[in-house]
Amino acid sequence: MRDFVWFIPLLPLASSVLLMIASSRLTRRSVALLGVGSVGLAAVLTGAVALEFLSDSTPVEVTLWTWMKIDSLAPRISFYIDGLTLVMMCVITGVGFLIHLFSSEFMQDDDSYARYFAYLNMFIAAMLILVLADNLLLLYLGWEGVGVCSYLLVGFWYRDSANGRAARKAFIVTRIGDTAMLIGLLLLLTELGTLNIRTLMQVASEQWSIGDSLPTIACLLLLGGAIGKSAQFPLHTWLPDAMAGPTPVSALIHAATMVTAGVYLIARTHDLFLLSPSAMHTVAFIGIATSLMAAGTALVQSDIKRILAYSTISQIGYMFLALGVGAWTAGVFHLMTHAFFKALLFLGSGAIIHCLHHEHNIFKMGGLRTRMPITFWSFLIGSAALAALPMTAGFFSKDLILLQAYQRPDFGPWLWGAGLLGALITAIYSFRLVFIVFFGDAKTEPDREIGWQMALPLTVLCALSIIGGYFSLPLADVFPLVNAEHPPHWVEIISISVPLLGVFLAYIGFYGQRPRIDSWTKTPLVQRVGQFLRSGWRLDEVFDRIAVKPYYNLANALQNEPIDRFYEAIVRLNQAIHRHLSATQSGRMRWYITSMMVGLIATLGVAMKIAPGAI
Amino acid sequence: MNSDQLLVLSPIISLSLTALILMIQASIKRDHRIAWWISTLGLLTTLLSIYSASNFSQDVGPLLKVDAWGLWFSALLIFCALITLALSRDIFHTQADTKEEYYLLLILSTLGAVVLVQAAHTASLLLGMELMGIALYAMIAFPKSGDLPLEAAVKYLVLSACASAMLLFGFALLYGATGDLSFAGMGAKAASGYLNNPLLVLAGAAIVLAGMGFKLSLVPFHMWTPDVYQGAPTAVTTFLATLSKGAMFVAMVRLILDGQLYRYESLMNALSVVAVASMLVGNWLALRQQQIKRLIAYSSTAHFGYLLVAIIALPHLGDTQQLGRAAISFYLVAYIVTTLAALTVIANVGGEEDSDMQAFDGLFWRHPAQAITLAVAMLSFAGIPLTAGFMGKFYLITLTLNAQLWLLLGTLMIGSAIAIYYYLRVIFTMSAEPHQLNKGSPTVLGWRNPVALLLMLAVLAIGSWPQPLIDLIGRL
Amino acid sequence: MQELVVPLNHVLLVSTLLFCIGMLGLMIRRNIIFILMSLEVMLNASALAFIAAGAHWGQPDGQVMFMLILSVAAAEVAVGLGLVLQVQRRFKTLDMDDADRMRG
Amino acid sequence: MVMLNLLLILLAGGFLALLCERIDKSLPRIVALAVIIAALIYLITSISGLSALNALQASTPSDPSSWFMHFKTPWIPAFGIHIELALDGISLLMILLTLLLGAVAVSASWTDIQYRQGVFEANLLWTLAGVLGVFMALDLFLFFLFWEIMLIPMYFMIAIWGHENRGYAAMKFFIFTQASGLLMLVAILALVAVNREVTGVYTFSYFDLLQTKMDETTAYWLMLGFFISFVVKLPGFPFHTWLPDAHTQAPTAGSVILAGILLKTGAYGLIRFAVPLFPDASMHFAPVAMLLGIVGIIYGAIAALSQTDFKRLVAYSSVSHMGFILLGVYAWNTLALQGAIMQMIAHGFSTAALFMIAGALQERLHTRDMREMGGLWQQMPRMGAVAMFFIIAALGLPGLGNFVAEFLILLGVFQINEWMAVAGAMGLITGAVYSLILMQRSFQGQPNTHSDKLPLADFGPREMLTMSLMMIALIALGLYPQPILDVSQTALGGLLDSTALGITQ
Repeated sequence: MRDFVWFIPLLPLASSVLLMIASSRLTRRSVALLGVGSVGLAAVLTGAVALEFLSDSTPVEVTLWTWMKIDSLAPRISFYIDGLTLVMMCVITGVGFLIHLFSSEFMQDDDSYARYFAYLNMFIAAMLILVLADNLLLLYLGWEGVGVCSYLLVGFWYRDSANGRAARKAFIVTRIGDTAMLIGLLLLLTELGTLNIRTLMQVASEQWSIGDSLPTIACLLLLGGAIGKSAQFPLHTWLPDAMAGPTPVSALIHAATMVTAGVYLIARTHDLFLLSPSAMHTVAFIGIATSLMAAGTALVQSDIKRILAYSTISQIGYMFLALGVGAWTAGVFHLMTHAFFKALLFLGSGAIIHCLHHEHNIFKMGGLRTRMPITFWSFLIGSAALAALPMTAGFFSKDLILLQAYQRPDFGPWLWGAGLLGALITAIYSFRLVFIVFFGDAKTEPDREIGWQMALPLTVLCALSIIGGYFSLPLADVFPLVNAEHPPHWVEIISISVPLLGVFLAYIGFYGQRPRIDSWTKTPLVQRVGQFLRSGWRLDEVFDRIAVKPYYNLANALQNEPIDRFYEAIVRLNQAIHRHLSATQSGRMRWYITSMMVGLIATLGVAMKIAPGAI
Repeated sequence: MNSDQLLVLSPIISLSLTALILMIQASIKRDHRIAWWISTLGLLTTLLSIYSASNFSQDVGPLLKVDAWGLWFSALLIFCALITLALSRDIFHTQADTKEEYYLLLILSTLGAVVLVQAAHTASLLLGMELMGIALYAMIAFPKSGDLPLEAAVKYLVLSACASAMLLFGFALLYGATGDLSFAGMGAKAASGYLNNPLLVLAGAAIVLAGMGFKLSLVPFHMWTPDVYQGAPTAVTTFLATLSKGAMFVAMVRLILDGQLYRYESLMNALSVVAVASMLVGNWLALRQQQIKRLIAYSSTAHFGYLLVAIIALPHLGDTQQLGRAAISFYLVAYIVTTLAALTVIANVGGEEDSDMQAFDGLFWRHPAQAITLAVAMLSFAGIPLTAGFMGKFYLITLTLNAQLWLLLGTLMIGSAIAIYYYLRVIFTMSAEPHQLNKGSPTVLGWRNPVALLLMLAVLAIGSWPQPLIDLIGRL
Repeated sequence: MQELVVPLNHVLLVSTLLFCIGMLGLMIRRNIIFILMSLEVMLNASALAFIAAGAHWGQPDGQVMFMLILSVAAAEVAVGLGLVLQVQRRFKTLDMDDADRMRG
Repeated sequence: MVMLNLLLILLAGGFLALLCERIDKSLPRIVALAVIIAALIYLITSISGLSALNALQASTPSDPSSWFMHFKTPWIPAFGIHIELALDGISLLMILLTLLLGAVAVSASWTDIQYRQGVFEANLLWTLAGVLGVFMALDLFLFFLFWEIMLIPMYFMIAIWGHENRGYAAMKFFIFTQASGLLMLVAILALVAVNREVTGVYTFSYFDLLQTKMDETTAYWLMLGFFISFVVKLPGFPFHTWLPDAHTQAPTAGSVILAGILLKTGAYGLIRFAVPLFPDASMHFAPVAMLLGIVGIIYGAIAALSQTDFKRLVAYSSVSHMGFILLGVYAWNTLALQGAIMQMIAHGFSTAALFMIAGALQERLHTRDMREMGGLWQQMPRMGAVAMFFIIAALGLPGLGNFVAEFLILLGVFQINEWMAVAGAMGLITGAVYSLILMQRSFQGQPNTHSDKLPLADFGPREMLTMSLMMIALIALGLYPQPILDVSQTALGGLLDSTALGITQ
């Protein structure tokens, strides 16, 4: 079975191609069947592979063909399955299938139904290739592939330029990271002579020792790719804008799968990162800093999807923190649980948006608890998991991260403390959302309740968001063991209680004492801070000023080809000479004779000036 | 005078006889068709006589030096005269007055040119040059209609006479310094340390070259060229541009080689200055010229500038001396054939007076054969491969490289680069979609179409299969 | 050889002067008749130089050249005067500065 | 003989197309297509029997007998000029590309050219013949001849069937390439002269001139002569300014040929002549050349961004992509050279397709100004999807040919100089910026009030067939480039060896 693992990415890919070619000839029903079915089948196959893997957990490698072979460079189109890959595949196909199903209803009224599923299927295929790749070049193929699909899907409603802008931003910002990663690949290939991940890790640990500068550079370059794709500081600014895409897309790409590719990359190359403590620290600090910053921003947003987007950035920050402190398993674990509950939240918000005539502003919602009960419950469960309330999936994973961070020597407690602060804010903003949207007075009437294609995924994800924490991941063979020394009890108690405190604060602020808080937020200082946070710490503005504007100015300066000025000058010079010389051709004979005379004298002068040395 | 000498003089004799017959014919029956046929037959006979003379080459007295080189160029010049004849026939057909004198003038002028290319002596040079020139004045002024021919003729007469005076004065100085009037004698005596007044030699030679520079329209003696080219009937322009200039250039080469003028470095420097100026100014002047005949005139200035480079390179060549002479010959042939082709089409399309570029608008669509001929000619002028001009340029660059004349090489390249623009402009004009304004297809008269095609084929043949010509020139 | 009373250089100087006068005439006169006369002066300047040189070298060649130049000059002037008639008839003037229809 | 026949087929085909216009106005394009396909079939049947090719036998640059094909017959003995044609791996690939894109160009001219289609197709075929000649001629005289001659029909294609500013563009194109060609002519003749001083015979044969010994300064100057000429054609910064004009003004088929094939002759010249003839000088010069390549990559990409003309933008993208080739060639190792060759092929397809799309837009909207486009996907979904594919290919999506090329180039360069590779990699970012803007302004974004109302025909079967061929080609190149790599490797190995000898001396 596992030898045919290439069939799994092929299914959605083939379906995607089919959808593109035959888009005009397929009915909506068959499009949905094809689009959803292919991913469903892929999910089933993945499940089969996973079951097989449980009984026999030796990693498998399937080589299809050699991509290109020049001298020693011989990357292959080859897949490799181990525990980590399998976890990722399950998440991708599983959550992917649910979201496809959800989409089939969500996108019902859209003209470009087939195009949507074509893109979405292609995304699944690319993402599967990314995680299945046994060498970094193939991984990069998937990596860029998902980037393109993300671009296509963010800009899916292409006739609105704002969507296009968001899509471009998403692609280009991640491309900056990707380029760093590609340079990293070049470095690794040049230094170590291979891109096969396992060989690479082996050679790296043989050839380099801990603390060398080369592994640090390589790690930082790979990290560049990771922070771009995973929307970490400072390349995170694309993600909130990427919410311009259809909501299921945000759920699939910008919450559950693609944005966690960076986490996967670092986890996949953890041996390399282990060679460079400073790179690890960087990962951890970027993670925690992003986490706090995004959480703070999420607190003041009013667009439901942007809140979730910032929360995604923040949660991935946690994963980075985990990776940075060497808690690989915890990081991947959180990746999975996050995929469940964040997909849930996004789909929930999608349901709301779907039913509220594309309303995004949470302050125009309210009281939806009774009108959309399924959505309410799923949103509640999702938020609980996001806030890491005890017994939810998010609790287990986040707790694991915080505890392992705490155990980190030197600044471990600091990281833990910061993580806790983040957790507190997370709890506040997630329940702020719940309270504002589902409680209070209704401001907009939903025109319908969701159908089964939307309800089913929500339900399943609800279940996963709760029980996901009890899964045990087959990662023992993949990652080195971390010392599982138990931290002091008070640490754990605080870790558990902080989110609860957050929920309480949210309750006071956004439900119980809403008016008082409202008046408080009207003060200028808070306004200004709020403004600052809302704008995402003004980072967009900064980038605009230091990069985008100058680049555009430069482009405008080059629009009319400044180099041509030089050639034009030559042309003008020649023309001027021509004009002046033409003026000498006056048609007057006397003038002609004068010219001859001058010529005669000049010739005589040159001829007689130099003594005849030749004789 | 032995029989061999008579044989080698047969071309000159044949031409003179033709002139005589023409005069007699005029007195019997004035009919220009007959005159035309007599001239044509006379020229063909001359060609034959050149062929028969080509096996003998020797000096005839001190005046003429009949060698293979001279004979070859005589043949070429007579070919030019034949083309001119072909073009003239149709031009003067249409005019009411009888025009037989024209053919007489043409034959006389050709005779002058043939003498000129074989001249080895000041006197023969003077006679050849003046015979050629004076007949030309009349030919230029021949059309009765329009003011331009007259203006051109007067200008050409005065300026040319002035140049002749310069030339003669220069020779007088040379004679004063050396005491010999034949080129070879002058060279030998000047070189053998016989002279005590080097400045006189230099001054004389410089003035002579300046006078010749006028005839070749080298800068700064070039100013008459566009006016005369434009004002003269196109057939006469053709004659002037090819036959007159070609003959004078051959004479100049003879003078410089036989008179050993190349030994004087400063003289060569002066020539270099003239060459550089000609290459640049000629091309610059042509750059945006709207009258196509003026354009050809300016381009001829540039081309003779290129040719001058070959002469200047001669003393620097060392063991590749032969290459130098071959280059000159080849380039001259290429230039003459190309010019003939271009002017034939211009005569065809532009008619006699109107040589404005507008007349060529969309010629490709109106008359493809003519347009392609002109395009090929332009490409040949520009030195694009597969045309005669390219092989000429090929020779020239090889030569300049061998002589290591970097300044001249650089100028040559700059000049060629500028030239591409205006040659291409002609082609572009022809490729435009024809305006409604434009009057159908040009009135292509009898002979000219095949003549144009023939010349185009010649240009292409020389460019794509140059080996026969190279062999021929190598044997000279 | 040095039978010449006046040194060659002096004669040459004179003929140069003549030549220059002719040339100057060409440059400053506008009437075509005067232009032709100036031309004649120039041609004669060179003829004089030939004669002097011939005398200097004791050769007849100089004088032969003189004869040739004379005939050439005559021919030139003959054609020239013919053209002058035409010019007068067509342009109604002999001022050559007016003959500038072609330029550029 | 095969090579000569190939040229003759195209030349004669041109005349045939010219003549059959009289019979029927729509006949020439069919004839042209048939001729190209015939040439393609002829070539393929002839090479399929070559044992050297089947065995992928490596060729030595200086030994013509080791090449796939070699043909030599005297032409101008006085100067040792021969009609010498030869075929090795690189030439073979380039010829195949030329013929394929030639067919694409005919397809592009199918309805685009209304005025005197016979003459147009003739010019097209003659251009192809000239380009084939460039790729096969191994006598430097003959090479130069083809190099110059191929420009003339191309010039006519721009000057006659071009757009509003065609005169200027055609002139600029011709003067740039001719003026730089003069430099090459001088360099060739000087090389021959130097060789003659040593050996005493005139020869223009590549195989003889390859071993010419000369002092460093001479070599340097001569190398520059070749270099400038090739870089103008490539075009590399700062000689690229003819390209945006020529591409923009040329008719669609002209742009396809120009971008797809003609630019490659410059790259081919660098690989075949500029470096191998003067290995030492080239190696000294390499940093400068690579720097020019990098500047070209970045400059082209930035300038592309601000263009409002669809074709102009694509033209600048070509400048950027050709920068990669320059960078790769002067890295002069297997990887970078393989990348450069790959880039020639991949860029050929991707850009040709983009120009065809531009042409299709112009045919329908009568403008190339992107300010008058927008949201066209809705009206023409097939065209939009195709455009998206090629734009994504152009920005270097892995799995498509362009990525393989750029990756190999960057990898090769990285082994020579890390910083150059890093700078070159910036082109991937800048490339993404302009590519996406192109898509945004034309097929996506706010619909233009004017164009939105027009009834626009989507791509028809002919266009889709052409496009799918190129898409399949790009995907094949991207996922399984090995056959191409193998074929070019047969030539590259020997080339690298021969120049390596030069360096150690």
